[in-house]
This record gives sequence, structure tokens and C-alpha cells, in this order.
Amino acid sequence: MENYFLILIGTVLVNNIVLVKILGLCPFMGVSKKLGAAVGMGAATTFVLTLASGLSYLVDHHFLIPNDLGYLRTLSFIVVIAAIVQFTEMFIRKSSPMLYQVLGIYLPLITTNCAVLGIPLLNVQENHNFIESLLFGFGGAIGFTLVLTLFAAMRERLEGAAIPAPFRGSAIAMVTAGLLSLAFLGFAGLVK
Amino acid sequence: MRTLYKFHGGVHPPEHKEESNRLPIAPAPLPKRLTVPLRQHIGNPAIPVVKVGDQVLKGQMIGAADGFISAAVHAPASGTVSAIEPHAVPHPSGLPDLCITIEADGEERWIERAPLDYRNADPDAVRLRLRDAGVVGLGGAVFPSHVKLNPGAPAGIKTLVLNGAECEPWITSDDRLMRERAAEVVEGIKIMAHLMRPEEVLIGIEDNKPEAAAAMQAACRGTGYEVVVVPTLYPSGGEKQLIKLLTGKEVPAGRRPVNIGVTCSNTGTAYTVHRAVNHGEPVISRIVTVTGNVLEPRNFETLIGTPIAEIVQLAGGARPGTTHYIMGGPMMGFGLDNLNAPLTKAVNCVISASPALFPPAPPPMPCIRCGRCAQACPCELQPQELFWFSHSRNFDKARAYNLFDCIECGACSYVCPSHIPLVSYYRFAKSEIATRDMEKKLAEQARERFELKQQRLEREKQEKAARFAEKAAAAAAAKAAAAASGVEDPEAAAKKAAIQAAVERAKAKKAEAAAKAEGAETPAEKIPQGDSDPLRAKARAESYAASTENNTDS
Amino acid sequence: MVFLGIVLGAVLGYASIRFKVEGNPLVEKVEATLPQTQCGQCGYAGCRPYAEAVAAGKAEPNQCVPGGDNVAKSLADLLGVEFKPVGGGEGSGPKPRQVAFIDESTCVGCTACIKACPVDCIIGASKLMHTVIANQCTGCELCVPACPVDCIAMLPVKENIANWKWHYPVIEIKKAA
Amino acid sequence: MSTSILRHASTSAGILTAFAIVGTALLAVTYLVTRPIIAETEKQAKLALIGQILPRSQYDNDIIKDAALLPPSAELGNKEPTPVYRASKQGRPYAAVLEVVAPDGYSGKIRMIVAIKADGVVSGVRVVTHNETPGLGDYIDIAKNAWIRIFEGKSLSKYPDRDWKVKKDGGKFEHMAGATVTPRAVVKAVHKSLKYFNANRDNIFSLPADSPHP
Amino acid sequence: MSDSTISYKEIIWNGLWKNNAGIVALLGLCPLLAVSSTVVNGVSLGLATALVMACSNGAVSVVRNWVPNEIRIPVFILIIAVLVTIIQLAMNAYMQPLYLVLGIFVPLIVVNCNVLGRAEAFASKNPVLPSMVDGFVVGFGLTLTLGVLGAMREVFGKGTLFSGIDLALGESARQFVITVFPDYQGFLFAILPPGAFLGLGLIIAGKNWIDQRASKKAQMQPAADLPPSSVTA
Amino acid sequence: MSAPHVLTPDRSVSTIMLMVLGALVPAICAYYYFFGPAILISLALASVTAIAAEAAMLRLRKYPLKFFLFDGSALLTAWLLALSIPPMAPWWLIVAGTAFAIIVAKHLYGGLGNNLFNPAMVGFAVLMISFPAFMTQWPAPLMLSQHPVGFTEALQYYFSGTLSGVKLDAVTMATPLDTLKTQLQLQHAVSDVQQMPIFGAFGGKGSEIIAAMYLLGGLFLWQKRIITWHIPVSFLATLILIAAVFYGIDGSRYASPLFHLFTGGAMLGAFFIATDYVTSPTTPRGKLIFGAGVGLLEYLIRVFGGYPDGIAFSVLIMNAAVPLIDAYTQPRVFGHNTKAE
Ligand SMILES: Cc1cc2nc3c(=O)[nH]c(=O)nc-3n(C[C@H](O)[C@H](O)[C@H](O)COP(=O)(O)O)c2cc1C
Ligand SMILES: Cc1cc2nc3c(=O)[nH]c(=O)nc-3n(C[C@H](O)[C@H](O)[C@H](O)COP(=O)(O)O)c2cc1C
Ligand SMILES: Cc1cc2nc3c(=O)[nH]c(=O)nc-3n(C[C@H](O)[C@H](O)[C@H](O)COP(=O)(O)O)c2cc1C
Ligand SMILES: Cc1cc2nc3c(=O)[nH]c(=O)nc-3n(C[C@H](O)[C@H](O)[C@H](O)CO)c2cc1C
Ligand code: SF4
Ligand code: SF4
Ligand code: SF4
Ligand code: SF4
Ligand code: FES
Repeated sequence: MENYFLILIGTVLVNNIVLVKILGLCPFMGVSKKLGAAVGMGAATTFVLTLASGLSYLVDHHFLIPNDLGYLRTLSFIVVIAAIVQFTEMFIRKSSPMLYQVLGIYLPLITTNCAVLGIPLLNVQENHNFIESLLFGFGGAIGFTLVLTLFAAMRERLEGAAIPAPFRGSAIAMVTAGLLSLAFLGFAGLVK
Repeated sequence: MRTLYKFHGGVHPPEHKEESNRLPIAPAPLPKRLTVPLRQHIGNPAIPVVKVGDQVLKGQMIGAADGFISAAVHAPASGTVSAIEPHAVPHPSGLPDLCITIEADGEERWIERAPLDYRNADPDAVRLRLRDAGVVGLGGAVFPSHVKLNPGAPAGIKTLVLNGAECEPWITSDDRLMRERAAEVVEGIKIMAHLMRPEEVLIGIEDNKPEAAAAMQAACRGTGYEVVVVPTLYPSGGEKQLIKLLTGKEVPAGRRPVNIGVTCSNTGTAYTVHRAVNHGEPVISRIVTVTGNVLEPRNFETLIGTPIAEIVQLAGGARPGTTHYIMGGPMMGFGLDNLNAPLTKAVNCVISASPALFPPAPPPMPCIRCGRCAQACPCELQPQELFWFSHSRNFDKARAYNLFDCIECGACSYVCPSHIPLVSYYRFAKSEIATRDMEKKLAEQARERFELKQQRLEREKQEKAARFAEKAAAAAAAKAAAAASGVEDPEAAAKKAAIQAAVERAKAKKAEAAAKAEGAETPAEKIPQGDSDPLRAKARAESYAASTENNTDS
Repeated sequence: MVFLGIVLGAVLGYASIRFKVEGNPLVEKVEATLPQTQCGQCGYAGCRPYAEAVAAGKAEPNQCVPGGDNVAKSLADLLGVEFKPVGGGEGSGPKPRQVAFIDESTCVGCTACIKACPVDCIIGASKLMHTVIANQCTGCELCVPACPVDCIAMLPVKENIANWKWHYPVIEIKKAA
Repeated sequence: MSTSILRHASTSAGILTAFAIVGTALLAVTYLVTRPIIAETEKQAKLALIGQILPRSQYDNDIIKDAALLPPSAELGNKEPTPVYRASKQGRPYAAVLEVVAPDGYSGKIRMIVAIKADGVVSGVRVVTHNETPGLGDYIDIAKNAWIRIFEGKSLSKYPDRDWKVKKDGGKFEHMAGATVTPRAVVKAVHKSLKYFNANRDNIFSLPADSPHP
Repeated sequence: MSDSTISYKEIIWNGLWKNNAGIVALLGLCPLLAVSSTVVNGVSLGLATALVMACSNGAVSVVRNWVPNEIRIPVFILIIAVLVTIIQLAMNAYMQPLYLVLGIFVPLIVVNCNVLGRAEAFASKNPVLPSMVDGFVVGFGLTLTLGVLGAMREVFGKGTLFSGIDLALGESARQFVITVFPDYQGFLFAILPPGAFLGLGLIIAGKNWIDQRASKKAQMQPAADLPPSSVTA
Repeated sequence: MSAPHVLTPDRSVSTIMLMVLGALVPAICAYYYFFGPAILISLALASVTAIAAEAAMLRLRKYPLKFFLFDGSALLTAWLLALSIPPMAPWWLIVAGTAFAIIVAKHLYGGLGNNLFNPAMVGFAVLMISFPAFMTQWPAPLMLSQHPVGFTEALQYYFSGTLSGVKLDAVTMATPLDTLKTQLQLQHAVSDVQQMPIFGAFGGKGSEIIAAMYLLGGLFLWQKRIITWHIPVSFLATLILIAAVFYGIDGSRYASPLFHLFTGGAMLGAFFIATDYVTSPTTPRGKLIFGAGVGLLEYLIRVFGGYPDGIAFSVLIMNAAVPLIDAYTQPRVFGHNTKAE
């Protein structure tokens, strides 16, 4: 139990996938101009990432490892992810048009979020069991959502700032991400 | 004692009322020339009803109210209309506006003045009287009183609030008025109360005007009206703040006091109501405080239309060191560029400003988000956020943070340690947003008309096609008769010829006009030259172009 | 692997046919942002076609000249792309508003301008003088070339007290600098 | 309509499947080609690492082959069976290389290999992975500092238990000022592994070689 | 973009500067930031990416006419995944130390949006050779950014350049390591993730600055850069 | 000539900054008294660097130097940074930290009023993660030191990196927080650890008095209405509350609330750092949330995290949340949500 809790804290804060593990930066930079969009992206990612993390564990342990097909890992994970995204999109489109309105446009973007592949690969690397994999995916996604939301709010505020011309736009966003990452380093050591 | 409520924030700048409130109101002499703007109130400007050269009597209507939200303007003295043209007016833009200039003949011949027995008259007749007497709110917004004094709300009016707070520093005109003419003010209140039928009448006066409060109290004896002394805290005279102070009610955002059964009027307005109804005198003068860096600060009862320069002279003229003049109080007033501008109903104070009295603001620093402005804002806004968004032209956000609830009181700028002219940013953002909204509306209308036109064209095309098909059938029948000739449709040919002729004619006319006007340069000038008098035509064209914007309802 | 391939292929093939693009709500939003001048300066036959092109990603959002940078910026925000000023180069505010003015003494009543006006704001009948309803004129200038006698001019709307706007506060601190 | 969808879908599926099959085949070929090379490289890497603490000249067996799995033990700090590599010279046990984990580093686990000669003397220690603070705790890494060599030649008989501490705690082991947590953990782990070795020496050398997957 | 009008010059200009994947398009950022703590790491991964992109673009261009539109993307992803895995296996076999350093960022080339993006935007519409060039150039643009960022971080962080080159080129290459500041304390910030973000921010700003200078239109809205009192002296 | 035409006479940005600087003086005096003159060198170094960096950036950005250079904010950043890092550090450490704070954390964002992160704390955090060795070596209180360092000696150390005769170790030691943390890891009880000479009555020896001086200065600022009570109170209250809970659970492993209040940067943080206008929320509710957040993180990092004190990181993390907090804690505006008719 405590172990699971630590995994959550660890992935959300200490080893935040964006700021410390450096994964998922493309959506982090791309979908953080508006707070609303950031929240939507976070929600969509949370859903897909958790699912991908769990499913790829199953694929790895019930298909690849028994057949000694480790070299097909990348290939099969990416296929699984693409399928999940596709199914999710179709599913919520049918079942909840409301939800689709909110998350629909972000779903396709998730395929190119490298965290979605990175987390399953890290699961393999760190030998997580099924529950741990799920939590790792979930925690990672929550961490992603957290910093994405903070970051989007900051970027909205920066719109009015007297930033020197060359730094306006993505440059200052990068600097901000850097300082945010610096702040998150403060969590180091919280979970060993 | 009535329980007083509190509004958030507020500031207490040095009062500087002593300078001008010691001496009684002095009548101002008649100036030689009076310039009466047609736009002295919110709503449509008045329409001139006299011509250049006309003789007018004192108090004669020279501009009639145009529509419901409008008010009349009157000749402040008898004399001759010498001009009806744009003239400098006291306005923050510094732009001229249409005015009627009257050369006073010094005879002071009045129109016939008839009191109206308001108690027995139809309320609408009383309101009509107010409108034709040009009675507007003198508290600042110059809103036509006949519109306001209408208990339109279904629930009726519960409270009539008389605003005698005069919370701005330096100004003392209401103070002196209440001290000296309390009885007449109360007469005006009676008329207002008669029109509104409120359950209670409250007169709010700041505690730095004990004499005025005492005088009003005395005058109110037996009327049931209650004089309430409120703490001196700017902007307690703001309508919404005063209502909150006195009744504890908040006027909902974007609504008017009538929506919560309250009406608020300035005490000076009450006085003019009394003069208009009980004496038949239209609003041709007002009490104005002349203070600041002048020799003898004092209040004067001055005719509308008197040039500000002369008003300054009344107080002995400006002392050396005067750099500019402020119309209104130092918190909400604006700087005046042109002293030729005349006094209007809206001007309650003229301040001669010198660097000693009004040190120029140091250059603004960036906002450090200290939050002092938010602590001072009577509307409980977050001025620093409004500034952030207005400054960066993020208008959607500015609106979302309730920019339009800002009453532009200036309390925030007053306390800002960075000396940022916050209100200027809010005004900029507000007018920018308003323009965009209007443009949006116009665009929407344009789109609708465009689509209508498309539909119409489509329909016409179909009809034409149908007709053509019919015709074709007919033509086929008559094919044998019609020899295949190259002559085109005679109808079309005739039309073409006619147009050609017209074109020739027009060209000739134009050449003639061009010869007369000697050298037309810009196309804008080229066009009106067809008119017999090129200059007039140009003026016409310009005023035409300018007129487009005000016709769009607000 | 093969199995996954089959499943995925089938699903995608099905999905792509099943959910062919439905009406794009973006178009409406884009159109609502455009000034509806219908002038065609964007290179499209009016605002709607331009809106459709923008929504489909076929046109840059900085082509509407009357809208100026304000519109370009709103569109860029809407589409989530980097804002580029109108005309590529130096930024431009919206064009100062102007309206068409028909010199009635020269007008020959040919109705050519009526046909040209996309928003039907010229009134007049054949062979009679025509007048522009100034309020409704979008200033698109389409009527100007249509007139055979050159009697239409575009007049800038002059600033007066009624349409005056508060300016952006610029406080000069020259002496200090 | 629906049949055409089906046909369409099955075409798509067919093409996709074809690509999948070709791709997989390509991968399989590459895998088969590279597998031995990868295995060899890994072995060389391991040998090189061990070679740092146990000179190749000192033994003559294939140390990678002669490996056995040890059951998890608290002294080694691991929770899963870990390999022990045994070096022998002319058939006589010469030394063992243990994989040891120090769980209480400043920021997490420190993984090390410890080579202990048959007589219980440390031949060498290397840190394999660690997360210690760069510039502070990372002097345990041979790439940064030679500190880790202080264990060479140390044994339980040379130092009694109370000396197996950093100087600050009254022991015999040097440490850098301002970073005592890390060396404390390392010293403790080496100490425990020595004890483990002493207690299980016979077992270690007599376990059958099962050449666990490296 | 018809086949005949592709100018290689334009491809190169776009890929290396104008639309540089790392600093303008802001795609493929994770590997960019994660592995750029030294020049060697950065450039190696960059080259691996460029290689994948060249091959994947080529492969996509070859098959582009056989693939129905709706399964275009999955097919491309498949191709890319296969290529990446091949590179991964090859690196593991021949450059194992480097492979271990780069860690999961090698397989993550699969989800690098640039790879799919170029396949989709360019290769699926163009013949093989330009596609391969395009793929390589875009990848090389990324490599350049990685190299610059890596150099910045390495010099500031460690005071060296090309450290770890032995991982890529073997032990004998160790002599190429340059020590820029001898006796350097090491500015760890530059090596850690925050330094990566900040460094990239600086590079982007540098590019903006150069661009703004080049086209004199650095006319910024006065509103944004100046304090409330626009200094218009 | 825009309304209003009158302005508060008594307050400008520079007077505010000067008052805050003034409020730091008692603590600096105490610092001098307990830890020697080195702090003065740190302050001077930081001040010079800050002014130079500020001037350079203003010049580059073409701002008029006159108004901005002497607004006092750069000086304040410098002082707060200098007070947070150990005196007796090499000169380049202070210079690098201050320059980073002013250039990156302040001016890249547009200078005064525009920065998202507290510049001083950015400087501190950068130094902490980059040079932890220097950042954890604090001089011992004079009364505990075998070798009290004088002014010239300190100066010599700053620039040459050596002390004549003694090793630096002789004059520095781990701080109370640090000591407590390492000793607890060795399974000592809090009460035993607190018997060590470096501990004072309830905090560290000497440093508890400095903390009290910060408290004094903070109260002065509050009395002058330069800061509001919200942030300090919610910060300290949260810290006390959490510390009390853990203290209650196991008093031998968790130090008392009083200890937490008077050690490390808690007081400095509560009154001078978390209250920085620019980087804290402006709404009252936002301030309470912000303060509580800083307090919570401060305790977490201090007690469970890797760094000896968490004030810098907790402030930075909460800085990042400020725009979000501000957006969601907007107070009700006059006339909104009233029960209209
Ligand atoms: C556009 C506008 C419309 C108004 N309409 C009404 C109204 O219908 N009834 C009314 O009693 N007052 C009306 N008012 C008057 C306001 O309630 C208020 O008294 C006036 O704006 C003066 O307020 P101020 O001087 O505080 O700005 C209106 C004011 C404005 C500006
Ligand atoms: C900030 C502010 C301060 C005001 N102060 C006064 C005042 O002191 N006295 C006053 O009569 N009106 C004052 N007004 C105008 C009132 O809000 C309100 O418009 C007026 O009392 C309505 O009366 P009227 O229609 O007769 O002008 C102030 C308005 C604002 C926005
Ligand atoms: C950011 C930071 C990182 C640290 N990293 C380490 C480390 O990796 N290893 C270590 O032994 N001590 C590290 N320390 C120092 C410990 O906290 C502790 O102060 C030190 O080990 C005690 O050493 P001393 O007893 O020699 O003073 C670090 C301290 C800080 C602030
Ligand atoms: C009450 C108060 C606290 C401040 N605290 C800090 C601080 O912690 N760090 C800092 O760099 N500047 C601080 N400043 C100065 C200034 O606000 C700061 O430099 C700005 O963040 C720069 O934009 C403070 C100013 C005031 C008035
Ligand atoms: S008072 Fe001035 S500096 Fe302070 S928050 Fe308000 S606008 Fe900003
Ligand atoms: S001017 Fe507006 S924002 Fe400023 S204090 Fe007055 S109401 Fe509030
Ligand atoms: S340029 Fe703008 S206004 Fe003109 S047609 Fe195009 S979108 Fe409409
Ligand atoms: S009148 Fe002329 S300028 Fe005005 S909208 Fe019609 S065509 Fe355009
Ligand atoms: S490379 Fe990681 S999300 Fe794009």
C-alpha cells in the first residue's frame, strides 16, 4: 500500500515525467497556450496513458516475454497505443458526445506524445508489476496534467509581460519550463 | 440614528474644501458672448431650433430634445444668435462640438416663466417640463432627469437618495448650495418624491460638511426626509457606493438603481428641478467652484456658455505658476486644453492647477502587484489585473475580470505606488471593447444583408432562368419569323445609349465644376465638387461621414 | 503481430469511412471573427469562403486586410497558431473606417453600384440619384470602380466627440531618459 | 453500403497486415544477426568491469560462465536472486565477485560490485549505478574520484567491526566533508558483504554454475 | 508541392534554419532536452534520428502509392517502428555504451513527431530521393540543435567538450575530449533538466534575435515590451 | 493630464523597497553579532552584482536607467539572496547566483513586476542544485567556533578560497536542520540531538535570534501596511500545524513546531520572501492558499526531502501556481451575485 502511494508521489512530484524525466514535451509546449485546452489535454492524456500503461504490461507479459519477442516491444507498444487512441475516440464519440466535445480534438495528438510510449518502456525497465504499471501510468499522467495546467496559467499571464522581443513566445516558455523544473527539483529525495 | 453600511475600499485624499467654501455663492456677471453646446447630456444632442441672426430671449429654448433620452438647451441670456458651428467644448478629447453662440444684448429679457402646479398636474406633464427645461443630473453623468424620475420598475421605488456627498476634494458647489438654498433644494426633492412616490427619502451628506447637513436638516423638518451624515471617504458620492452606504443594498452589476427600487439624484439637480417646475426657469446657469491656484477661490452662479477663461477671472484670475486647468474634481476631472470652451451643465468645478498644488505624476513604474489598488477599489475589483489585461490589449480577459464594473473613480490610481494612470488604461480598454462590439454588430448586420442579397440574387437568377425558358419556348415558336440577325436586343441597346448619354452629361458637369474649384487633389475632395459651392459640399460630406457613427444606437 | 495488424487495419478502415468529416464548427467561429466586409481582399470571394479556407487550414489567418492585426490575432488564437501580422511585414491596425459617398449631382442613376455593393447599402432606383446608407456601408470600395462616372468616393470617418475613443496611454518620459 | 465498408476495411486490413508481416520479418532477421554480437558485447563489458577490481591475470577460468545465483539476502541488500561470479586459478577458488546494493544512499540505492578474494580480503569495489548528488556524493564513482579504492586490501580481520565506519562516526574510512551519508552507506554495504562472504564462503564456491542470463 | 518544383536548397534552408524542428517547430523536444547534456550524446541521438528519418521518408515515398489514405498513418508508424528497432538493435550491438546512455530515447524516436510529420507532409507526396534528403536534413537540423545545446550545457556544466566521445567512437577517441575550463567547479544546473530547458530557450531567443535583426522588421508592439510609460524618447 | 490628478504622496515603489530593506536591518545586525562580519561581505558582493546586472539589462533593453536602477528591487533581491546563502562562500558563488537571479529570473521576463518566479529564490535554488557542497557549509556561531573569523580574514577567504592557518572545516559546520536530519537518520532521538551545542533554546544557537529579528522586521512591515497578514499567518500556521501533528505522533523523530518556526528560512520566508508582491497572489483568498502551500511544502521538503531547508523550492513551486490561484480566487465584485430583485 505504502509502496503504491510512494509510486504516485514519486511520479507526480519527484520524477515528474515532463520536468524531470523529460517526456511529453511536445504537447506540453504545444497545448499550453490556453488554460482550458491544457485541462482538456491533461484529461485525455490521463485516460489514454493509464490504459496504455496497463495494456502494454499485459502485452509484454502475456505475449512478448513468453514468446521471447522482446525485440518487437517498441513495435507492439506503439500499435497498442494507436489502437487505444482510436478506440477511445470512437468510444467516447458514441457514448458521450459531451466528453467528445471536450477531449475529442486532443486525442489524436496523444499518439505523438512520447510519454505514452515512454511510460510503458519505463515500466519494463523498472520491472513494475501490473498494479504498479497502472499506477505509474496514472501518476505520470497526473503529473503531466498538473504541470501542464500550471504552465498554461503561467503562459496566459506572460502574455501581458514586457518580455524582451527575442524571448517572446516559445523562448520564454522554455525558460519558464526550466525554472519550473528547477522548482520541482526541490522534491528530490522525497521518495528514494 | 440610521445604521450605516460600508462599501469596500475608498481613499481619503486631502480635502482642500476650506479654500472655496468660506465665501457665499457669488453671482457671475453677464459675459458678452455665450456659447451653448448642443450636447450637454447623455443621449442624443439637442437639435438647433434657431438660425443664425435670430433674436433670442433669456431662457428661450434654442435646442430641442431629440428623442426620449435627450434634453433641451436654452439661451442663457437675451441676444442674437451669431453662429451655429463647431466650437471648443470642455471634453477630454479636446475636439470641438456643435454649439450655438449668442451675443448677449445685456437686456436680460426673460421668456415668460410659468410655474407648474406639479401636485395637480399629470406626472408626464411634469416630466415633459423637466425635459424642455433641460434638467439633467448635475452630479456628473448629466443624465436627463425626466427619464430618471420615472418609477418604471414594477415594484416601484422604495428609496429616493439625494446625493449631497460631494466626495471629490476641492469641490464645494453642492456644499454652498445646500447651506444657502436648502429650502429650495428640499422643494425640488418634494417634486422628485412626488414623481417617484418613494417610501423614504434619504439625503446623504459627508461629515466634512456639517453646516450643509444642518441646513438641510432644518429645511427637511416636517417632511419626513432624513439627512444622513456619512463618513468622509471618497467615493462615497458614487451612486452605487452611496446607495450601499445608506441602504445596504448593492446595485447589481450592469443594472441601474431602479432595479432595486432606488433612485439617486444630486442635490443640485433637485434645485434645478425646483427652479424648472416652480419657477418655470430652464437650466441656464449652475453653481461652479473656482478654486486651486486662483486669487480668490469661491463658488459662482454662472451662466451656461460662459467661457472658462472668464470664469477663472471671476476668482481674481490664476496666480502665477498655473500650468493647466482641471474641469471637475481632481479625482475624476479632466485637463482642459482650450480656455475658450464654455461652461456646461456638467462642469461643477474649475481648478487652476500648479505644480505646487498638483505635483506632476512621476513617470509610471511597472505594476508590482502590490494590491493596494485592490484594497482601495470601491467596486471590489482587481485593478492590477484589469491593468495587466488592458495594458496588453487582452480585451477579452479584461472584460472577463469585470472591467465594465469599474466606475473610473481613480481611487486605484491614487494609491498606486507605481503611479500608473490606471484609469486611462481602463478607459482605453472600455472604448476599444465598445468599438469592437459595435463593429461586431455591424459585421453581423452586414453578413445578414449580404446573405439576403445572395438569396435575392439566387432567386432572381432562377426566375430569370424560368423566364428565359419560357421566352425560349416562345422564341422557338416564332423562329421562322425572326430572321437571324446580328442586332442585339433593342431594349438593351437603348439602355446602353441612355447611360452613355448620362455619362457624357455628367462628365461635362464635372469638368465645369473642376474648373471652378481650381485644382482638386484628393479624391475625397474631388467628389463633392459637383456641388455648387465646393467648400460647403466638403463640409457636408464630412459631417455626413462623421454622422455615421453616432446614428448607430449605443 | 500479424493478428494485431489485422485488427488494427480493420478498425481503422472502418472508422475512417464511418466518420467522414462532418461539418466543421470552426468555420462558424472563424466567420464570426471576420469583419464581414465582403471585400475579397483576402483573395476569396467574400468572408465566408475565406473562413472556410482558414478553417480547413488552406489559408493563413492573416489575409483579411480590413480586419487588420486584431482579426489576424484573434484568428491565430482561435487556431492555436503563431500570430503573424497582416501583410506579412509591419503590423497594421484595422484600416481606418471609411464609407462610400455618392456625389448625387454627378450620379446618373445607372444602378451599377447597387449591383456591386455586397451588402445592399446603396439605395436608389434606375435613373434616380443613389445614396449610400452610411451606417451600413462596410467601406469595401467595391462600388467605386463600378461607377461609370466616378461619382463615388471613399471618405474616412472623421473623429468627433461621438465616436471619439480614449487612446492608449503613452506617457512620455523623455526628459528622464 | 455496409458491404462496401467491409470490403474496404478488409483491403485496409490486408495491406496493413502485409506491412506488419514484412516489418516483423525484417526485425526478426536483424535480431538474429545482432543477437550474438549483443551478447558478446555485454559479456565484454562485464568482463571489463570485473577486470577493474579483479585483474584478469589472477584467474584462469571463464568467470562469466562460472556464475551462480545467490538467494536474496538482507546483507547483500537485494530482494531478488543475484549472480555471483567466481574466479578460480588452476581449479582452486580464487575470488568471488558479488553484486551488492547499498539501500541507504543519499538519494536511493547504490549498486556496487565487490570482489573478495577467497581469504576474505577485498580485491576491489566499484559502484555500478547510483543517484548521489553530483559534485557532492558522487565521489564514490571511480570516474570522479579514486576514493572507492580505499577498500582494496581491507578485510574483516584487518579492521574490527567498530572500525568499519567513516571517520566522522569514529571509524577508519576517510570521507569528504559535507557528504558523509553516501560513504556511510557504501562502507556499511561493503562491510556487510564481507560478513556475508565469510559466512557463506563454502556455499558460494560450491554452488553449481548455472550461468545465469547476464 | 509538385514533384518538379522541389529545390534542394529550399529543403536544406527549411530543415536547418527556417523551420528547424527543435527550435521553431518545437517538435521532438524530449530527446532534444533529455540527451543533450553533452555534445556526444546529443549528436549521436540526432544522427540516429536523422538516419531513421531518411530511411523512413525513403520507405514511405516508395510505398506511398500503394497505401490507401485511411491507413496511411498506421502504415507509416509501422515503418518507422521497424526502422527504429533496427537502429536500436544495431546500436546495442555496435555502440553499446552509447546505447545505454541514451536509454529509452532511442526507441522513443518512434513517437518523435518530426519523423511521422515529415513522412506525412513530405514523403507521402514526393519521390524517393528528395524525400530521403528532406528526412535527413530535417533530422540533421535537429542534430545541429542538439549539438549546440549539448555544447552549451557541457561547457557550462562540466567545462569540457566532447566528453564521452569514447562511448561512440571507442576508447581511442578519448584524446578528442577538450577541457575548456580546467579546474572548473561544474555548474550542475546546466546538466540537469532545468538547464536543458533554459538552454533551449536561449537558443530559440538567439535565433529570434538573428531573424529579427536580419529582417529589420523587429517592430514590436510597443505595448508589450515597454513599461506602462512607453519610453518614446 | 489624466485623472486622477492627485496621487498618494507617501508611497512609491522605491520607498516600499527601502522600507523592506530597512526591515531587514535588525536581522543583519544580529547576524553580524552572532556569525561575524562575513555577512557584510556577502551583502556587498550581492548588491554590487545586482546593480551591475540590473544596469546591464536595462541598458540592453533600452530602458531609462534613472528610474529603474534605483527602485531598490534589485538591491532587495540581492540582500535576500545574500541572507539565504552561507556567508564564507567563494565570491563567484554569490556573484553567479545574484546575476542569474537578476538576468534570468527577472529581466528575461521583462524586469520588475513581470517575473513569475521569485528572483532571489531562483538564484538560491540554482546555487543549491549546482553547488550543494558550498551551500551546506555554514559558519559556526562565533561562540562555538574554535576560530572566530574576522573581517580581513573573511575577505581573504572570499577571494582566495583559503584561510590562513585553519581549514575551512574548522569554522563551518552543518546547520541545525542539517544536523538534525543526519542524526535522525542515525536513529538518534530529537531530544538527544538538540543537546548538541549548535542548538539553542528552541532553534539554532544564534540563528534563533536572527529569526526573531526577521519576525520583528516582518511585524514592522505589517504595521506599515506594506505586507498584509495573510501570507505570513497562513504560512506559519500551516507549518506549526503540520509540525504539531508529527510532533504529536512521535516526538522523538519529529522536532517541535517551535523548532521549525525558528530554524532555517521559515521566518525570513514568511515575512520577506513569500510576501514578494510580484510573485505571490493578489487576492486575499489566494494569499491564504499560497501561504498554506508554502508552509506545507516547506515542511515536506525539510523533513522528508533531500534538501536541508525547503523554503526556496516551496516558494518557487507555489510561484508557479500563482497565476492559477489568482484566476480561481477572484473575489466577488461589487454588484455581482447579489440577490437582484
Ligand atoms: C446609458 C444610460 C442609461 C440609463 N438609463 C436609466 C434609466 O433607464 N433609468 C434611470 O433611472 N436611470 C438611468 N440612467 C442613469 C443612471 O442610473 C445613473 O443615475 C447615471 O448614470 C448617473 O450616474 P453617475 O453619475 O454615478 O455616473 C442611465 C444612465 C446611462 C449612462
Ligand atoms: C466616483 C464617483 C463619485 C461621485 N461623487 C459624487 C458626489 O460627490 N456627488 C454627487 O452628487 N454625485 C457624485 N457622483 C455621481 C453619482 O454617481 C450619481 O451619478 C449622481 O449622484 C446621480 O445624480 P444626478 O443624476 O442628479 O447627477 C459620483 C460618481 C462617481 C462615479
Ligand atoms: C542538495 C544536497 C545534496 C546532498 N547530497 C549528498 C550526497 O549525495 N551524499 C552525501 O553524503 N551528502 C549529501 N548531502 C549532504 C547531507 O545533507 C549532509 O549534510 C552531509 O552528508 C553531512 O555531512 P557532514 O556530516 O560531513 O557535515 C547533500 C546535501 C544537500 C543539501
Ligand atoms: C514585501 C516584499 C518582498 C519581496 N521579496 C522579494 C524576494 O523574496 N525576492 C526578490 O527577489 N525580491 C523580492 N522583493 C523585491 C521585488 O518585488 C522583486 O525584486 C521583484 O520580484 C522583481 O520583479 C520583495 C519586495 C517586497 C515589497
Ligand atoms: S497599486 Fe499599482 S503597483 Fe500596486 S498592484 Fe495596483 S496597479 Fe499594481
Ligand atoms: S477606477 Fe475602477 S478599478 Fe480603479 S478603484 Fe475605481 S472602480 Fe476600482
Ligand atoms: S478581406 Fe476580410 S473583409 Fe474582405 S472579404 Fe476577406 S475576410 Fe471579408
Ligand atoms: S456602399 Fe460601396 S463601399 Fe459601402 S459597402 Fe457598398 S459597395 Fe462597399
Ligand atoms: S518528443 Fe516527447 S512529446 Fe514530442
